Amino acid sequence: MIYEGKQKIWSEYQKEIPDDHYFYVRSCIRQSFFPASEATFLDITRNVLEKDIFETEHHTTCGGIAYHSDTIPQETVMTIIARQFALMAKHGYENYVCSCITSFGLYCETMETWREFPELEAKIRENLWKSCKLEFAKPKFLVHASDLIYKYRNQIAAQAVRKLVNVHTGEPLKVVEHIGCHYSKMFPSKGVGGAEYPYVLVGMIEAWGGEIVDYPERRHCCGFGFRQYFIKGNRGYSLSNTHKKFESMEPFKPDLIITNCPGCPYFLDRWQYVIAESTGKTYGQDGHGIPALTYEEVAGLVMGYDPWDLGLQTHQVGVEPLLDKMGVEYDPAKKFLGKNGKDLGSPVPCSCLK
Amino acid sequence: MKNNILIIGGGPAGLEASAQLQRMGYNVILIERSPKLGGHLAKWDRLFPDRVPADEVLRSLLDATEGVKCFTDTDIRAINRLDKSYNVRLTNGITVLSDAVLVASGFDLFNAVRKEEYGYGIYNQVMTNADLEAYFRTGEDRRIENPRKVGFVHCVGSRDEKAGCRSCSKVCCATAVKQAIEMKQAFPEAEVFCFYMDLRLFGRHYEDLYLEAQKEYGVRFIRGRVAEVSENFDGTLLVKAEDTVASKPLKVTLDLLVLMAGMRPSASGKALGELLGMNVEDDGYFAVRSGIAAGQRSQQPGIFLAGAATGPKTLPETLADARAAAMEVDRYLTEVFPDARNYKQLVKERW
Amino acid sequence: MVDFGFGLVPSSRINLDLFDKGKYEELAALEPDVRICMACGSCTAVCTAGKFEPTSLREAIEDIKNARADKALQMLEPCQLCGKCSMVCPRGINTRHLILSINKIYSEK
Amino acid sequence: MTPLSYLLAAQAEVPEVIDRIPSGFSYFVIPFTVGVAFMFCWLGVGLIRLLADIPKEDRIKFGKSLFIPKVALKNIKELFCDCLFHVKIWQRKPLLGYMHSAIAFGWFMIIILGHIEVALFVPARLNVTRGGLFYPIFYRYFVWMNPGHTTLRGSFFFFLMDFFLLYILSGIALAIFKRFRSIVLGMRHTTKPSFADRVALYSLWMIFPLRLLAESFTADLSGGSFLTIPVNQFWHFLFGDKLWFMPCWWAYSICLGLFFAAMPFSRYMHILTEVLWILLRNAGVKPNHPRKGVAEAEIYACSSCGLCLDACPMNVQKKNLKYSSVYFIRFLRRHNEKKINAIADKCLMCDKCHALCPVGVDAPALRRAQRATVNNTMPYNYAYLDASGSVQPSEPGRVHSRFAAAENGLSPESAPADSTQPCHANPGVLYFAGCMTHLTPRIIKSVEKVFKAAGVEYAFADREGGICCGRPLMLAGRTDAAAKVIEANKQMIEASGCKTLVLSCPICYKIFKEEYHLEGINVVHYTQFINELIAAGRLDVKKTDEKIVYHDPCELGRGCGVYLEPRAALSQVGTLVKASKEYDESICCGGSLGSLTLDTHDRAKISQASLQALLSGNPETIVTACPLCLKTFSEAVSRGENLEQHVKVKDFAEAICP
Repeated sequence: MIYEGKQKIWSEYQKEIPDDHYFYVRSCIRQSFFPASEATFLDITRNVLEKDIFETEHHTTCGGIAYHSDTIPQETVMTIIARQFALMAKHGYENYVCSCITSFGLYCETMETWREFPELEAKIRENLWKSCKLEFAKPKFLVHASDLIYKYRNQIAAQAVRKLVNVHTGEPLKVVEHIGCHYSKMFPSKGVGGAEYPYVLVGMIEAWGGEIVDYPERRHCCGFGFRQYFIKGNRGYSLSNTHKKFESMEPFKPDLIITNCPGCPYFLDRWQYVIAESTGKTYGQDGHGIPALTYEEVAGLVMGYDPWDLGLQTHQVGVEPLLDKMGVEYDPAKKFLGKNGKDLGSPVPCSCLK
Repeated sequence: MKNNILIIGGGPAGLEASAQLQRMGYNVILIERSPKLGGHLAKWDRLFPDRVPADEVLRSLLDATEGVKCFTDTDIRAINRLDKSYNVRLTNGITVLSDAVLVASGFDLFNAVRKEEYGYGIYNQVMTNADLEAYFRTGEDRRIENPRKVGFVHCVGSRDEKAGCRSCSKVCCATAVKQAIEMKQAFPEAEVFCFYMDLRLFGRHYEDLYLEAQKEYGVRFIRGRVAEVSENFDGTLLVKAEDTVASKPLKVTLDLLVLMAGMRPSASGKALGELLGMNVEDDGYFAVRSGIAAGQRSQQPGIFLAGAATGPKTLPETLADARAAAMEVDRYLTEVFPDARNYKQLVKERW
Repeated sequence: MVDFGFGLVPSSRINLDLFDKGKYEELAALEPDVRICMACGSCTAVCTAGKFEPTSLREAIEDIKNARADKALQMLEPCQLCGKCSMVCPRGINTRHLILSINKIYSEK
Repeated sequence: MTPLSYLLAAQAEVPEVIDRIPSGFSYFVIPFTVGVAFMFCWLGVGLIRLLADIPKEDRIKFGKSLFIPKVALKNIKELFCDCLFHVKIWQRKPLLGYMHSAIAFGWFMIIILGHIEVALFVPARLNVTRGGLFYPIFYRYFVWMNPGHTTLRGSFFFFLMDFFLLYILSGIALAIFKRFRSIVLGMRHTTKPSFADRVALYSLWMIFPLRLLAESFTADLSGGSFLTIPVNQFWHFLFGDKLWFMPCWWAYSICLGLFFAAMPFSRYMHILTEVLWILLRNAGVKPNHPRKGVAEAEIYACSSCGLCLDACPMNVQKKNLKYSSVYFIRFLRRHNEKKINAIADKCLMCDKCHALCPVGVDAPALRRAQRATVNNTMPYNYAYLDASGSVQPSEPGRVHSRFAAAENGLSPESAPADSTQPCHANPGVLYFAGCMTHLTPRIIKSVEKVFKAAGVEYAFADREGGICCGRPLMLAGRTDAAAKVIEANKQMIEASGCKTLVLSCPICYKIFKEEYHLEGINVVHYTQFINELIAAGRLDVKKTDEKIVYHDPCELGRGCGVYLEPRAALSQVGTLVKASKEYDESICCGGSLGSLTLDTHDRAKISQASLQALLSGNPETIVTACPLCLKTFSEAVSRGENLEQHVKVKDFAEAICP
C-alpha cells in the first residue's frame, strides 16, 4: 500500500463542510439501535465544541427504507424530503446535516434528480404546498453527521483524554473503517475522499491515533441490503455478505470496526453472533469477536465518556476487551443499568461468542 | 525559394514528416518540448506484432532526419498568422516565419491513477504498460520479482465514458497480447491472464500474435473488465471481474497487475491548439478538414496534422499519416501558397 | 448450533485460485488445442446433443479454465461425438479428441 | 581330371538311393533342429494360449468351421493364394508379388519335394524318431545316389529341386535388391527392421545360397541337376578331387537354425501365424481386444511388409509414417502402451491399409478395439434419448420435434412432380440426412430436388436435426455409448414403417448397414438409390461433356464396397475421367472422423494429396458422395492457389440434378 497515492486521491475529493449552524435530522433506526450515538453527537457538537446544531421534533423519516424496498412512489419520497428541507428553511438554516446514510444518499439522489429534471422539482414544489403549505427550499450545504465529526476531528483530538492506542503495548489500535454504501458510492464527489478510498472515517482514526487497516473486501456492503435482510428467504445472502467481509479482514487482526451508517454497525455486530452460532467461527481475539462501533461512540471513547453512557452495552460483541486495551475505566456492574440507575435486565450469556 | 515549415512534436509522426519534407527540399524546423526526440517510441522496448526493438525503428527515423533543424526543450510561446504565413515565437527566443505548420503533438498515456478501483499508485503490485516496457528495457522494477500470476487489464482509460474516454485506443489489445507473451518469455512458469472486453486485433499479424499467446504461451483470455482490485494481507492482489463468457463473477489472486493505459489527447497539444485556434472534437482530438478525404488538414489553412494528434493510431498508421501529411504540405506549398493574387480563392476551393 | 432458518449461501463466484494447473497442463499435453479456443460458440450452436440437453464444448473448456472441471464433465456427458463441432470450429480445434481427453484427465479419481 | 573319383561302381543289387550314413545323424543338424524345435514349441504354446483367450463360443465356432466344406474350401484357396502365391501382392505390384511367391512357394515346394523324395526313397526316415525332423531337409547330405540306377524318376526330382532353388534364389536376389532400392519394386516406403528382423532377414538371405553351396558340394555324391551339377564341377575344377563339404552343411544348418530361432521375435513369424489367422478369419471369429485372443493371431500374421506404409494417406508427411498400421502392430506385439495409444488415435480409419494388406490384417478394427480399451468406459448420459419416445417429454415440443416425421408415421413431403405421369410408387422411403449433411445443406437441397424430379414420395427423418448414427462413437471406441444411440435411431426408423431407408452420408450408411439389423428395410446409400432411379427411367438426366472425377469416400467404397453405382449414374450426366488413385486405392480426403488426434495442418496436407490424385485427369468437377469429403474438398480447393477457378467440387446429387 502506497500511502502517498491515497493522499493524492483524498486531496481530489474534498467537499466543502461549513463550520457551524446546522439543521440536524435523526435516523429512524439509529434512534432505536444505538440511541446514545445521536445523543453523543449532539453533546459533542453543542456542548463540547459549542456549535449551533438545531433539531426539531417535527421532522419525519426520509422514506428511504420504504424507497429502497420498493414500497413507496418516488414522488411521495421526494415530497417528504422537500418537507424536511422546508422545515430547515423555516427555522432559518441552510446547512442540513443528517444522521443517517440512507437519508444522506437519498437526499443527494433527490437533489441530483431535481437538477436533471427541473419539471419534477416543480411538481414536488407544488405537492409540498398542497400537502403541507410549506415553501419549497433546498439546503445550501448537505452533509452527513460523520462529515461534521470529520471536520471537527482535530478539535476532538485536542480535547481527547486518550488515543486509539493499546495502552499495554503502546501500539496504535488496528481499525477497520466501514462506510455506508450510500455515503459516496452513488456520488463519489459528495463524500470526503470519494468512493474508492473514502477518507471520512480514516481521517478520524488518523487524528485519534489509530492505525487504519485496508482489507480486500473493504468496499463490500455490510450485508443489510434492505430486501436482503428484510425478507427472510434472502437473509442468507445478507449473512454471507458479512461473512465474506470478516473472512477478508481476519488476517489483518483488527481491534475495532468503525462505521458511519445506521445499519452497518448493527449487521457487522449482530451477524458475528449468528455466524458464531451457526458455524462456530468467531473473529477477533480469543473468541471475543470484533467490536463494531459508530464514529460517535469512538469519539466519545477518546473524549473520555463513560462507555455505558455511550450505549456500548447495546452491542452484541462485548466491548470490554477493547476498553481494556484502550485503558478505559468502566464499572461492569453498571453495564446494564439505565440512565436512571434501574436494572435494564441483561441478556442471556452467549457461549459461542464471548 | 525554400519554404519554411514548422513541425511541432518530435515523436514518430514529426520525425517522419520532417524527413519526408526535408527530402522534398523544404526548410524544416522541428521543435520538441521534451529534452529527447522520439516521443513514446523512445520509452518503449519492443513493438507489436513482430516484437522488433523500438530503438531500431527510432534510429532509422532519426537517421532519416539528417539536416532538419531541430530544437528540443522548446515550446511555442506565441503564434500569429500573417497574410499567408505564421510568425512563431519559440520559448528559446527564436522566431520562425513559417509557411506551413504541421502539428504532430501526439498523445498522452491515460493517467491510470484515475481508475481508482485499480489502485495504481496505491497498491504496490499494480503497474502500467509503460512501466512494464521500462522494465523490459532496464530489467529493473521493484514490483517484478519472479511473479507467478500476472494479469493484464485491457481498456484502462479506453471505452470508458466515466473516465472521459469513450473511444478505443486501438493499440492496447495488441500491446497487451505482446506484453503477455514477453512476460511468459521472461517468466515461463507464470500464469498470465488478459482481461478484455473485446479483443480488437484488427491488423495484419495481430491475430497470429493472439493465437501464439494462446497456443505457445498458454495465456488465458478472460472476457470481462476488471472491476475491483484490492490488496491482500500478503501484498498480493485480489482481482475481481466477471467472466462474461461464463456469466459468472470471478476472482483471482495475482502477484502483478498491468494496466493497459490507453491514449488520450496530448495535454500540451491541447494548449498548443488553443494558441493556434484549432478546433478539437468531443473526444479531445483535433478536428480535421474531412475525416476521410482530408485527414491531415486542420480546419485552419496552412496548419496540418499528423499522427495521434488526430486520434489513436498504431505506429505504422502514424508513419503513413506523416507521409501523407508531407504530401499535403507539399501540394499546398506548390499549388496554393505561391499564388499571392488568388490565394484566398484557392484556399476556399482546395483547403 | 442454532438454526435461524437461514444460513451462509455458497458463492457462485469463479475462484481462479482453485485452478489445478498441473491437471490442465496434462490435458494440454494430450490435446494442445484446448488452449486456442476463442469462445466463438460455433460448437455449441451446431451440437447434436445440445438440442436435447445443455451441451457445450465452449462452456466445458471455460469451466475447466475456471476451476470447475466437475461442471465440464457434466456438460459433456450428453455428447455423441458426432464431430459437427470439429467441422465448424474456425480454429480447427480437434474437438472430439479434446472431449475424450477432458474425460480422460478429469474423470480420473 | 576325374571329378567323380569316389563314385562307386554301379551296383545293380543296391537300391537306387543309399542311406549313406547308417545312423541317419550328423552333428551339423543340431543348430537347425534346435532352432526349429524352439520355434514349434513357441508356436504351440502360443496357440494354446490364444485358444484359451478366445471366448468359448468362438472356440467352438472355430473348431466347427474347419469341418464345414464351404469354409474348408475357402481356407484351402486362401492359404494357397495368400500364403504361397501372394496373389494380392501380385495384383498390385507384380515384381513384389514375384519376390514373395518365389520365396514362399519355392520354399514350400522344396520342403514338400524333400519329403516326397524321402517318402519315395528312404521312407523309414520320415519317422520322427529316426530323424524325421531334419532328414528331409538335409536329404542330399544323407543319401548316396547309386550311379548305376540313375533313372528318370530321380532326375525329375533333381530337376524340380534345382528349379525351385533357382526360383527362390531369384526371389532372394530381388529381396536383397529391394532392401536397398525398394522403389523399383513399387514400394515408396519400407519398414525399419528390428534386431530380430535383421537376424532373421540376414539368415534368410543366407539360407538358400548356402543350400546351393552345400548341395552343389555333394551333387556328385547325392545327385543334382542343371544348377547343382555345373556348380559342383566348378568346385572340382577349383579345388580338385576332394571336396570338403562339411562347412557348407554346417553353415546351412546354422542359418536355418538362426532363422527359426529368431522367427518368433521377427516379422517372419507371419509365415506360420498367417495360416492360423486365415482359419480364424474364415471361421468368422472377430477380435474384441486389440491384443488378446484372435487379435494375437492377427497381429502376428502381419508380415511387416510395409505395403500399408504406401497405402496410408498420412504418408504425405514423413513424420506421420510412424503412425502406419505396421508400426501399430509392431508396438502391439511389444506391449508399448503409450505408443500404441498414440498410434491408435492418429489413424483416419480410411481402411486402405486393410484393403491393401496381403494378409488381410484389419488394423483399423484393432485400432478401434484399442480405442475402446481407453474410451469405452468414459461416462456418458443419454437419458434424453429415452425421454424422447415413450416417456413423457419434460418440455413438449422440443423433444418431440426430433423425429417429427417418424413419430407421425410417414407423411409424404413431396407430391409427385407431375400428377399426369404414372406414379411409380416407391412407398415408404425414409430419408435420413445425418449430422454432417446438415452442415452441407446443398446436399439436402439436391437430394430433395432429385426426389421431387423422380416423383419419390418420402419422409424426412431428421429435417429438424436428429441424433447421431453412432458411427463416430464406434470409431472412437465408445461401443457401449454407440449402442444406445443405435437403439434410439433404430426405434425411430422401425416406428416410421418405412421400407427403404436412404442415407446421404456414408458414415451413417456403413453403421446402418452393419450394426442396425433393420429387418425388412432396405438400407441404401443415395448413390445407389439415385442410380436405380435413373436405370428405371424415373429420373431424367442430361448428358453433358463436363469432365467429372469421382472420389470414393472411404466409408462408402472400402467401407461398404459401393464403387460402381455412383460411377454408373455419373456417366449419365458427364464424362468420367480417371483419378490416379481410385476405387479401393482412393485417398482419404483428410476430413475423416476416424482420426482423433490428427491436426488441421496435417489433415490439409492429406487433402492436398487426395486432390492431386483426383486432378490427374484434368477434370472440371470433383464429385463426391459424402458430406465430409464435400466440405473438406471445398475448403481445400478454396485454399489452393487459383484452384477454385479451375475445379468445382460438387455433391453427387448436385451433379445428377444441377
